[in-house]
Amino acid sequence: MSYEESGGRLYGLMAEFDSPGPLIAATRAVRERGYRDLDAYAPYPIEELAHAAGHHRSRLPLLVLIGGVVGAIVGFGLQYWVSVIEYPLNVGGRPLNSWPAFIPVTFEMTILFAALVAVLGMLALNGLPMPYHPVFNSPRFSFASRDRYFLVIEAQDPAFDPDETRRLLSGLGAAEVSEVEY
Amino acid sequence: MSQIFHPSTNTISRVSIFGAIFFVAFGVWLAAALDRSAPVTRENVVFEQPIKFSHDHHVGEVGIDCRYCHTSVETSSFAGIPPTTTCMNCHSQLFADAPMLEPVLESFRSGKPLSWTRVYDLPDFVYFDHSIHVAKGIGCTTCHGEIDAMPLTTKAVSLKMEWCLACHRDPARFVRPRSEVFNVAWNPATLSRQQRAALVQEYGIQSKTSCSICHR
Amino acid sequence: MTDGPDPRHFRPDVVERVPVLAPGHTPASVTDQISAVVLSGTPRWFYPAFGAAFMLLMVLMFALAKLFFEGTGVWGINQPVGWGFAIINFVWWVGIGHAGTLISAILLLLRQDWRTSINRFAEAMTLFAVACAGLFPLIHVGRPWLAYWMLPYPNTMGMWPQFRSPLVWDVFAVSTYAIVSLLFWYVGLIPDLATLRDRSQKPRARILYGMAAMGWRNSAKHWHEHEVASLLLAGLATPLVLSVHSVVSFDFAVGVIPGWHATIFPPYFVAGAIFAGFAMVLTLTIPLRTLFRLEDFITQRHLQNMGKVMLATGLIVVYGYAIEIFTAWYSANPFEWYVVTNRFGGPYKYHYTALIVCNVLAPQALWLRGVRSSAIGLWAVAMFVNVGMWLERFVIVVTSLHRDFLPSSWGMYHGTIWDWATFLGSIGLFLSLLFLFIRFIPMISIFEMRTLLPEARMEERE
Amino acid sequence: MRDHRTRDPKPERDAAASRPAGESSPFWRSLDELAGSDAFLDTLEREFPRQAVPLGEGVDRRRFLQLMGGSLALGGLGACTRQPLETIVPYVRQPEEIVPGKPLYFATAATLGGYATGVLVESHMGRPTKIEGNPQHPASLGATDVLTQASVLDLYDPHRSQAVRHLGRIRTWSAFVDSLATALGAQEGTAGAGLRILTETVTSPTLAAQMDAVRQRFSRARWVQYDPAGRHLARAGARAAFGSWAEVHYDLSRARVILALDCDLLAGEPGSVRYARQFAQWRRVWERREMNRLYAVESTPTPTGTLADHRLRLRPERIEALALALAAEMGLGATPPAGLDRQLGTWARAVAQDLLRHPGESLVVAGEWTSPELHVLAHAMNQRLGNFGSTVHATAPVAAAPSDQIADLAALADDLRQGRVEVLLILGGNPVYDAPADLGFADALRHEEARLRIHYGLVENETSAYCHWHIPATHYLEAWGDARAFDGTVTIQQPLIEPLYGSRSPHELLAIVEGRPGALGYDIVREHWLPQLGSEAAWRRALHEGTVPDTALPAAGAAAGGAVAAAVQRLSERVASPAAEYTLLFRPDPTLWDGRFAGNAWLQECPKPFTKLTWDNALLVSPATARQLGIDEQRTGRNRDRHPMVRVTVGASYLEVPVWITPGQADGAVTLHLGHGRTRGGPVAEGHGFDAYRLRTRQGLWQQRGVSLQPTGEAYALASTQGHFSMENRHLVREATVAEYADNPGFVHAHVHAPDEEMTLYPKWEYAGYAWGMGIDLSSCTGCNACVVACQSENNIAVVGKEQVLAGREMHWLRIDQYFKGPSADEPEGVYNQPVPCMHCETAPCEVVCPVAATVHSDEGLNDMVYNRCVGTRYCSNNCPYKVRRFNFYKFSDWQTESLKLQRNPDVSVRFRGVMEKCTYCVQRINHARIAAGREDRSIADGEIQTACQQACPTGAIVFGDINDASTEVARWKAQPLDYGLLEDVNTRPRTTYMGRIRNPNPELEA
Repeated sequence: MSYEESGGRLYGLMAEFDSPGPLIAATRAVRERGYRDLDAYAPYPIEELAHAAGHHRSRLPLLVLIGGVVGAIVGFGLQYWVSVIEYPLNVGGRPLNSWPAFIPVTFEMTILFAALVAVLGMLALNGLPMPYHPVFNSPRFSFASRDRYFLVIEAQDPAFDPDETRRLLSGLGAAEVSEVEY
Repeated sequence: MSQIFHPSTNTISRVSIFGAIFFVAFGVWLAAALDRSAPVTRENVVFEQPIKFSHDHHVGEVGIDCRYCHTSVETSSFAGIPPTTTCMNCHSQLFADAPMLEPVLESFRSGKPLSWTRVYDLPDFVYFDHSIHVAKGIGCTTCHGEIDAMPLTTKAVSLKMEWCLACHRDPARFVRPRSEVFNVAWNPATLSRQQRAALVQEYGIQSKTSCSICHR
Repeated sequence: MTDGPDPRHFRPDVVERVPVLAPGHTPASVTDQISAVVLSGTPRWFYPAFGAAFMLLMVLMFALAKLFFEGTGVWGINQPVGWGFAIINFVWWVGIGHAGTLISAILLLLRQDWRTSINRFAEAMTLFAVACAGLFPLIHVGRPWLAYWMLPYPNTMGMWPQFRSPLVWDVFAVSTYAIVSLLFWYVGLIPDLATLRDRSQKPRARILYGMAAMGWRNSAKHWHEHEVASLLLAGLATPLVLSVHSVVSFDFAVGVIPGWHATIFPPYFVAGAIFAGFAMVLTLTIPLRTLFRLEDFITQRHLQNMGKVMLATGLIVVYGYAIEIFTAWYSANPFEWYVVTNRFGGPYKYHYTALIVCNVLAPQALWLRGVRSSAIGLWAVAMFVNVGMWLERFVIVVTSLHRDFLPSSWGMYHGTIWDWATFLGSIGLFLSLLFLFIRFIPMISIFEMRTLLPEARMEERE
Repeated sequence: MRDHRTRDPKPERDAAASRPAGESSPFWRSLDELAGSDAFLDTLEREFPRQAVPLGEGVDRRRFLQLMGGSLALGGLGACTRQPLETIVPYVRQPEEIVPGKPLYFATAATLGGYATGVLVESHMGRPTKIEGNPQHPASLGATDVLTQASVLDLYDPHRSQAVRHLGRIRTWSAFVDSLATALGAQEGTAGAGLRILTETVTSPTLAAQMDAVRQRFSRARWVQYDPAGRHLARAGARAAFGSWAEVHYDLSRARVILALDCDLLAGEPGSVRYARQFAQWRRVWERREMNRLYAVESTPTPTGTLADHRLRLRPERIEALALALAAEMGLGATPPAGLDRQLGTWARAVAQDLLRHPGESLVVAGEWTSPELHVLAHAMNQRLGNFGSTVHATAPVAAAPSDQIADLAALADDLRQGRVEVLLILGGNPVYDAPADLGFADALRHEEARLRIHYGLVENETSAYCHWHIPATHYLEAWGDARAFDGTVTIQQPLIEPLYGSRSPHELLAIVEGRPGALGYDIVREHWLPQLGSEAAWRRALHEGTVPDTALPAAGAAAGGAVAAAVQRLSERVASPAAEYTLLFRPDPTLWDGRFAGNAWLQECPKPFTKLTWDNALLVSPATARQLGIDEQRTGRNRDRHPMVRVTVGASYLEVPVWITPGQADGAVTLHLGHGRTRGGPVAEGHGFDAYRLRTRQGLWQQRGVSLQPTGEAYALASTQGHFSMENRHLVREATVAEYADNPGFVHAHVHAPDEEMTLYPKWEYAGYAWGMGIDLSSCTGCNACVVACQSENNIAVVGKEQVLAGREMHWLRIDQYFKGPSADEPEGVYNQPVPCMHCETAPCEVVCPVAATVHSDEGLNDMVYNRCVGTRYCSNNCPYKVRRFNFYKFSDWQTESLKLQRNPDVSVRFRGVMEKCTYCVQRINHARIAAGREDRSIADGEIQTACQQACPTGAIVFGDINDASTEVARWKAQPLDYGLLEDVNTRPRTTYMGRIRNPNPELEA
């Protein structure tokens, strides 16, 4: 049933830790060693780990702000165009541009657009959806969603050297270091 | 654990999620396009008629005035469909024995009215009045198309509400001198936009878009 | 690595010493125990329970068939009472939905970590309640097959919705609310879906959960963006949830009818919504936590806090009632004042009395710690509130309409069997969706429970 | 709620079902047609193209009426449904006068109890669709009453009898003619000793002439006339007073002081439509400073009473006492009765003084319901007041052969029992149902000596069940004829359409008895009139004008004094005799009259004044009497519409009827309306209400003294359209006396003030061109319902049936709210009438809340309702402060029944299920006027547009026009300080406004 990838090209090295502390320390260490193409895995969000792995400010808030503004403009623009330009109708003696009555829809559209951008943006920034990923090839990796902690350094990293890097990782208190192939 | 999905699923899933918005947009566009398409609006569709009556011949070639048959177009909401006797005015003499005309003669003999299929057919909740449009300088061909070139009569316009509104919102695009209303050969280009706007003023055309003008 | 729970874990704003998570749990135990609810086979009680809910759903289908075949006349509505059960149910359901968003969004912003174990469930409840709510505006119209005319879309008529109408606001508010709640819920689900993907043994389950998890890898990067997105969504959902019930209240407040035409409506509708929502959360969680042995995760503390929230919002609602009466008197408007007297002494006085008992008197029991800390007691109060909030909408809709300005046009309204069938049927729809949810999706957020563990908290100190 | 169809008494529903298989098409004229032979269909189309239509399948409403015939399926209802193909069928030979799509108007007359009302009938492509009054006609002056308005529906009633039937089996007309001819032949030997002809009251000169001819042939034949709700007592009174048969009619344009003694002068008398118009002239204080004064004494509330400046509710016995007192005050040789209480005495004195102060300008009228003696007294009073010749006119009788109808009918019943009758020809009427119970007419009719019993009528009713033959009658819009108005003016009735079912007119039927079978109605009527008119031109003019010149009857002698003493004598005796506990009053039903309109769904569902009851009658009792009977408890909740039943016992016979507690009813006097409880006559007529005739006897025609009432403990659901008759101290109808009005003309604005136009976030909307508005005068509305039915027939308003009315779903666009005045229901000071159409608010609350813009303002300020855009949220109805919007909860409009489609107004959409509808100010009429004006490059003149309600209103209480043009009448009304808007404090700025109500009380009685 599972998809077997042949060829056996090396994706990277995976170090497994049994508690978050060493993982964070290890992540910091390898970054200080100049490794960049790396990622750390934990069963729950750990702020320090994110920093350690070099993820600081997210661009998401800005995107959401833009989304909201666009939503507001679209929302009010639609109502104004319909009521004033496209088919002006005398509704209960109210003026064509009864802007106070247009506020609720404008607001809802703002929220809607912002929320859509927030979700799609999050997926995009995380490169999701990505059902296939080499790390899944590692049989141990399924414990990343339970109680194990992983650090993966990719082979494509210029500083990567199979033996050197393996030695470094095991030196950082990894319970086990394994190779991850494509 | 091992891989569940093939690498290609990455692309597929991304396209399907981030492309969703475009799929929806396309669906809406398609629906609108279909609603305006000839099969739905019955534009240029030929209907089965008791007689292959040719406006091309009677109007285009013979040059009979519209009002000769459609007598009440200037006085009533309904333009009028000619009674059999009107046909017989000529056809008691002309082509009286043409097999094509047999239904007319039969109707005249038996008194059974001819039964035509409506080509221009508005819904029951729409109330159109020929007389006022004619009086305000809207020509026959504006809505009925090049009737003088129709061997078999078909609908030249969609009769959708948006089509009605197009004129009611800007009659200057379609108005013509009253003298030219029944002139099937009249060419709108003979008048400038300004001249037509002047006609709208002169004829006191109130291009009404209030609902109760057509719906009651 | 650690002994005893972290002191920062108990906030000064939280009085009780009861923890939000029973001690002795590890990430492994949390993960396994919660996912077991889904991954281990169906419990025996599930089939009869779901079957019952499904039967009710079929009642709804039958009622709808009858309705569409013959027309809205099958209901009790008339002139002057043009709205009946349909709109009452609509407002009731939307209100119930609000608690979910409040718990997941507002309490998240307020960093109330006791929310974590109930928010997933509450959000799901929101979704299903909104689904039921959204049903009614569609079916209550005279020509349901044309209900889509309320949406702005290009058409050959050249016609558009009338944006001054609160009903159009409703369309936008409720649909936005539904979409945003769904997204928020799903975003929260992704890591847990990944967990299930990794835990489950059945191939089909792995594929399905795998697709739903979108390839989530628990990477630091993922968690980072995920947390930001969750916070942003919470920030958006908070004003949204306030706006939705305000807009719903505009359906009435914008009208000129005495008893509707009141500026107090938006705040007191929102409060009422949260009030009703928490009541429904309690109504459902109290039995479920015992059924699934989840007392470790949904502890006394949760029940007590929810009880307090109900008490607080309940008092706001009471204030709403009071101010309604006061303004009617103070405005010296004979029509407004008549509505008040008519509620007390008119043909619907029993409905109004029942409403007062359920919404004003019953919740006062929550002042007693004894009641707050007893599952039975809380559940009883919650049931009172569920009924009371439905009655509140009945009173607002019917008693205002049945005797408005011209005495000549006064009338009466009585729900017919089809009104009831539709109402009960919608409960069937709600329960059916709920049962499917708890069967196939972790009803407690696993990854958020992990964050409650000592290990998770150690890092923050380093 | 169960499937409404099973319970909905709408006639249209089971039309097809109730029709025998043989006649599935409602249109047929002979056995041939029944056989549907092609040959016949051909002739049919050739000869009567109008009849070609129904042979089609489903018929589209508008095309169908606009074009000549043509059949097509319904379609294009929902905006997104695809239309089916429609066919269009032109004439073969087009009649000159017909322009497709343009209506024609013809003058004719409708009759009730023989009295004619001149009407103009709107005809679309040969189909009469709407009745309007004929301004040239003295009895109409352009208006009509409610019954005349509805009469057009009878023409298209799917339950009209459509076949000649013998013992229930369909026969040909010729078969009938043969059997009648044979029977008549047999009669010739005995000079018609065995021949009896029973008709309703005949005023038709032609028919009378034919009767003479019949008498020529059969000298011993007898002609009996009977009208259950005829003017028996009035006629007897006049005969006593004038010494010979005489007719009295009035001229209210000259009457300053009017006393109505139990008389519905403004809505129940033959000349009422005219009287109402004349009366109203005096009520418009803003037009003429002086005002007339009306005193009404009545035992059961009437429209006349609602306008009275002083209304006295007395049971009939005390009315007679009061009359004596008045006679005494006027020195007519009477002495005030002993037992007369003081305030009644002072009342009598004050009124008498008031009358005496206005000799020649006053008027005393006694109603048909009062005793002949009282009529004599009334005539004497007018004599004393010198009113004859000015406000009162006595003429020769309008009836062609006046007679004591009751006695004649009794004699006929007797003859039947004695077997002296062999051939009985019943020309219209329904004696089996409505003859006095003590005649036992039905049993009498059974006697087999009467070998040939023929019933001629519009529907097969109770009487046809007792006859060998039933002959379908022609509707007055189908046949030639003539009739006299209340003043004798003759109208020649001309048909607007071929008889739908090939019926023969009464003239044609009588011609057979005359011995000239086959004579055509047209020839008979024409032969009668041409000599008198002199010329073809005169004949044509008479038809065109709708009146025959100089046919008003000449004045007759004044009252003979001798009768007065006798009358006073008899009255005094009756007054002296002890009064019974309860007196039962019979009255013609306000909408069904004597039962002849029981098959008319519009009238069945028309809310009756004071009770707003539909589909039923009830025993009207005063609150005090109800307490006395112990049935006055308030019902609430689901039992709100269930009313207690009482058993009314008269002698041996009894009737169990529900009770309706009616403020303004005299204590001790209970009223029951005639015309209900029909057992035969179509689904609409059958099974609604309770048959009062079962209690009605010769002596107690209108009042039965000494009846007993016992509550049965049962309850019965009554469908009333108004649940609450108190104004709850809300300033809905605003009233003042003339004096108060003089002091403060703007009194209507005293209590309520509309918010200033500036007090808004939004600017005011300006209307450049026309701005349509309506004014309603509350001082002259009698609440007669003419406008309600006029609106219904003009706007294709559906009938929903009793169950739906009970559910609160009636569809009338225009309703007449009635509120009882004063603090106590026991002694209401009177009744307010308030017609409530759509107000067309400038700031319409309904429009703002519609999500799909289905109701918006037109650029002329109309509150448009677009049915085809409506999705049916009912939000607009909820938000309408006036609750004038109506919703199609079910498919209320009948889309199946062919005959009903013929009646529809082709200029108004027939509404479909699930859409809102409401008053449009008759926008179809506005559009026609605008188009006509547009064609001629002119602007619409004031009065060019009349709304249906305005046109029908007898008192002219409704005006309509352009309020932007200060010169229009409506603008002049609205300029008055008396003008106010209903609920204007809600800031709806209604376009429909009301003129405050002005009373002119007698200062002496105000104290």
